[in-house]
Amino acid sequence: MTTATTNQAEAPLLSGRHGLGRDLAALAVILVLAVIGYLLFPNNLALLTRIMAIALLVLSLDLVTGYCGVATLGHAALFGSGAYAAGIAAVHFGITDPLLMVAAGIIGGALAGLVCGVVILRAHGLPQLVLSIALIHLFHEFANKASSWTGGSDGLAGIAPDPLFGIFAYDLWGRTAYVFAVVLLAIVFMFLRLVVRSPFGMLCRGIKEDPIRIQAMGGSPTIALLKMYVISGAVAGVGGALNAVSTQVVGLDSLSFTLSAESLVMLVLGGTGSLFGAVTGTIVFMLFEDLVSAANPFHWLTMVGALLIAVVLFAPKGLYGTVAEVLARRRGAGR
Amino acid sequence: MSAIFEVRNLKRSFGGLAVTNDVSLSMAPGDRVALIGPNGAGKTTFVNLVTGNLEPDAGEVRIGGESVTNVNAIDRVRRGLVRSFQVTRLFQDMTPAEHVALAILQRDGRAGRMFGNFLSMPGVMAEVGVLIGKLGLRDLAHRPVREIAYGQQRLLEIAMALALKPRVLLLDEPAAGVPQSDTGRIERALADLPDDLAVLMIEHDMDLVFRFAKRVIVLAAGTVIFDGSPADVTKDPRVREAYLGSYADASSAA
Amino acid sequence: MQTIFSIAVDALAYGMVLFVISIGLSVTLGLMRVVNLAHGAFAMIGGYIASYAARDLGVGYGLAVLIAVFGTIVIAIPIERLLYRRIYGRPELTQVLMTIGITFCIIGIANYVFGPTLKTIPLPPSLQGSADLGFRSIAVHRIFAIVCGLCVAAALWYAIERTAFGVRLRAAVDDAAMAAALGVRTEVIYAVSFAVAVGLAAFGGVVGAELLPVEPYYALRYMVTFLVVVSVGGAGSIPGALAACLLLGGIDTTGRYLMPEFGEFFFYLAVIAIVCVFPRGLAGRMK
Amino acid sequence: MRRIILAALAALVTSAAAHADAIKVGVVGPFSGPFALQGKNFKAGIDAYMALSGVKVGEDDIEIIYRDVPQADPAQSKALAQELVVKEGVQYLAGFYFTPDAMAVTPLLEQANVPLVIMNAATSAIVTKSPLVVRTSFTLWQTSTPIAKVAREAGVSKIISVVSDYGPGIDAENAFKTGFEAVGGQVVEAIRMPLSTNDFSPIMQRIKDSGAEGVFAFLPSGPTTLGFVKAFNENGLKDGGVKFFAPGDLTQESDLPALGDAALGLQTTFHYSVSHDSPENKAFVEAAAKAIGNPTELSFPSVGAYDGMHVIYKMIEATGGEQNAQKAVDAVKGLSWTSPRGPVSIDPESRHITQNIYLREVSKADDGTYYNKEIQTFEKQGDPGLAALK
Repeated sequence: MTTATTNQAEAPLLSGRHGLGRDLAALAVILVLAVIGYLLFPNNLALLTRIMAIALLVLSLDLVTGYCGVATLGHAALFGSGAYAAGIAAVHFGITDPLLMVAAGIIGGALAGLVCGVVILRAHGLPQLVLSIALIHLFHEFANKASSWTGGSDGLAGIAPDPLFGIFAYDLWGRTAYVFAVVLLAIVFMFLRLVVRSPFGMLCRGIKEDPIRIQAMGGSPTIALLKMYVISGAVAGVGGALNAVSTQVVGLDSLSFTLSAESLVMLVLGGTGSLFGAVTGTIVFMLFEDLVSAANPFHWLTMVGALLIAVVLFAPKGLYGTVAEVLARRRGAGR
Repeated sequence: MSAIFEVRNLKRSFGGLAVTNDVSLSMAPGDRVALIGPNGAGKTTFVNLVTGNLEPDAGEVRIGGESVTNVNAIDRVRRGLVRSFQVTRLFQDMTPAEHVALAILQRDGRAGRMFGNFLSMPGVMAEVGVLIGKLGLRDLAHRPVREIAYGQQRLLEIAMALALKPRVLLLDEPAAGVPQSDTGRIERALADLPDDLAVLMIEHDMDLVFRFAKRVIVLAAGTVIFDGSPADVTKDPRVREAYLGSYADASSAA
Repeated sequence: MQTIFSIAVDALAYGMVLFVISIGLSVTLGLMRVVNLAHGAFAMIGGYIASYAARDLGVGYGLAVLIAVFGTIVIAIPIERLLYRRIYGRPELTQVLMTIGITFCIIGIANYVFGPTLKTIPLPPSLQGSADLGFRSIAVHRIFAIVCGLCVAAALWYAIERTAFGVRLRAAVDDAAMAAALGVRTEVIYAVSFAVAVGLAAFGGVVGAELLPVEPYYALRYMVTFLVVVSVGGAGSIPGALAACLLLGGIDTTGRYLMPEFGEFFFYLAVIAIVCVFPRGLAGRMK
Repeated sequence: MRRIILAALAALVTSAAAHADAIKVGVVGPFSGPFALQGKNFKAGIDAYMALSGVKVGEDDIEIIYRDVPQADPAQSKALAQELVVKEGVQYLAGFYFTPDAMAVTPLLEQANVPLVIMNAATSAIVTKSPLVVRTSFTLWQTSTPIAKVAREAGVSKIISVVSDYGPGIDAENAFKTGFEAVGGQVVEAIRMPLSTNDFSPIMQRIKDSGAEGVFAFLPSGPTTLGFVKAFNENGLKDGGVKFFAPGDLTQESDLPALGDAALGLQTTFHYSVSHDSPENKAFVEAAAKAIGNPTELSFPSVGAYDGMHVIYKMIEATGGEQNAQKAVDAVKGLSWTSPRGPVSIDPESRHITQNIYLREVSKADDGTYYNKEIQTFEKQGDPGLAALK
């Protein structure tokens, strides 16, 4: 036994699993979902587009919360900064090309991510949560104060994005916006799959579990987390910019505590620490909200509350997390 | 031969109690030193002072002739001072291959890379294969850590430490908590450590100490009371007193 | 000079009201380690019950307060048994999800039962009107709130630090297994502490209703304020919470006096500064 | 997979079929959340109008579809408006409590060929964003300008302005300042306080220290007004003879029971009081009270919604039920009628409502309830805010 092992020792270690096939499968899942969405709700593309913008925010939150263990109730700061960056670029600087607006959103979000990261990473646990709450309120107040740039509480209106590639205009039916959103989401999703599986992603998962151990390996948790915060900001910025492009208005709500808390709820609902969990949580929460609020606009909040309680009781790892676990266990039992 | 690792007059007290009191030691490449002492002798504090997790009140730590007293814990690791933990600190959902690969990339300053999966980095995986193979963990390379036995987790700790290519290795009770049947593998792994590496092992198990160490340092009440060959340690009256006599006697003797 | 005194009085009054309302959260958060975002919801239930008792049943203020506290506890008992018991010791995020869900449900039900309008709790004549302090006047009910705050602080501090129950509670929190081995019935301890926390919430909701009026969205509107105040003080520490309330109340009041338009900035910048300097709260019990 | 396609097809067919009969009106407003009361008032106003004027215009049935935006959220508002137009096939959009929500929808109107009838959102600029917008509510400029005259006539020459720090608050401040300075008064200080302010004692201290003879205040209707008015009384300002002036948001009828005696004697200017004495209003209040269930919850958004429905009915009459937004809007330009609030008309140029503004005083009725008693009328007020925009 021992001799066999030593003999093998020099042979290269084969990798246990391959990523590419799974990546393509994931891409296919997203695109199929997008097509199904288009077919099922052809007249409701604005809602679907909005879901995808929020999904980007929730994905971005998953990066810091699910993969790095940072507790935050202020993540909309990154999303809103992206939205305002894109909106201000369009309204005040005449940058109305949708792709350039997204670029502006990425820069705005990343900068906000840097600022938030520097502050939030100074504490852990509950105090960290409080720092994030303080930050989102500061961002919100700042945007309210800078009303000559942001339109204040009236919202930043008058964003008129050019047709995409000069051909596809953003119309009433929202088809262009929908396709634009699907493509952005798919690109970001694939990018994030690469990131979370990369050495850096692994490092972050290590930090989440035991930052001291990472230090003992000569790694700096703070720098890695800060880097993740900037990436997270860029992703949220894409979502914000998408929102600005598709709705052509940016409101203070995009920098609100409410949106931050909702995005956290969606993430935990779907399951932290997995990209599909983040997307699942967003889709389920927002479709559910749309459904019950259309069915009973006056008392839907109770039903949303009941959904959250039910998830904690019956799907403790989130919807996607729990399903994935059950499937894995079944596969394990079958083996 | 010049010292690769030196500690000079290290002091640290907590609220008036000197937990590390004027400790000095020096090691050359290839040294195999065991640090022993009764409970409460200040071994853990000493390790934390050396690794930079705790700041000393006075004294100096040097690696390769350079003072690292004002260098933080992370940079001390990068300068070749690596430790293992008394209780394993591993990432439960990751595989041994991932652990070791992460350590290798960390050493090369590539752990921040955002693209590529190291399972598809041939250079890294070859090294992982060698390290893991040496420690007999090949079959487990792709199983999550929480599924593998504690003894093997201890081996993985050693593999990770080696992956960082240290110049000085601090082993904090490398066999603690391992069932008797598995200690043999750990001992063999310790025996196979690179020849030019300076190893300081903190250990309780005297059998292991005698088989491994060429030199023994005894710490009691924060002070070095013996520094010499394993053969002499049991004969030293002060060591006998520290272990067999009461704690109070030992400290008054020091 | 007179202005400074005047602001100091306002700051004290505001800080003490904050303290009375949020101290119950300090018990759940610091001692039971549950991020109970539904704290405001229980305070709101207390307010509604007191309002109903005083306005519709016509009972006196003191009795209304008692009915509110015990009524809220009675409502909270099944919630604790069915829901909270499932999240003790679970990850923070799970607790956040559960307690937000509970908050949503309570808001929805309150909206349905009591309607969306403001509800007031009529004060007895002795608490109405203003008292003259010489250099200014202050509402009598604010003085009442200050006194209530001090009494609650003293009573809680005594209960936690000096009684057998307090010892058991702290043991149960620090090491549940060890406490159980020593014969402490942690389940009972938790249920009792939860009842105390909820009772305090209801009491605070009633006493603070003059400042934070009762309406269905009370539970969400002030959730953040409660959480921030308690965390800054150091969850689980009574003196810490008291210090935080007075400090933040002072900063808030001064900020709003000097530069009302930047009031929010002052408050939250102060919060960030305090958390960075005292990462475990002003007097934290957290490890 | 086949089932999914079938389901998709079914969805397509049903959504297409849904177009046929009735003329649909999509109403967006806060039907849940902290502002649910105002949304409820929208519904009450609409229900009252349909109860009094019938559910049919000519041959066409009218169907109302409600969509909920609990808090100002332009993105959601736009998505819902888009859904209403594209999926539900509404011919009219109405409602909108918050300005940003209305602003977000204006770019859609032309392409959708749908008029927008605003039942509340009160920032002057909205009507300039699209020629298809008609407003039947009020603007802060409209309600805050007359109170400046009232204050001056009450003998106040130095006043301090205290408003919530957001769009409508700033509008109110500017409107009052312009009006007050025009009649020779002086605004000695203008304070903007964050919306989330709970404790108003420091603000009261500021008012005291400013040495002003009166205070002009604006806060959004809801819980904070209670704290503000109480703080005003308890800090000795009322007894100290400081006069209080505000637009009617502060004393909306649904807040009066909670304000109680604290509000007695407060003077506010507004476009509508539930107590307005006219046969039209009596009929309206009766119908709206029935619709809302609890009469004490009735407040000003209901009348905006009621008149909004009137405008929409007139539009439908003029177009004969055919979808033509421009024609519909043109048809109501200059339209005048007697609303529950008094005589009103739609200004042909701005498409904003011209109406009487009333000075009211909070009084106690014989049965112990509180109401806004109208004591002075400023007739046919337009929107001075539009002039200020230019």
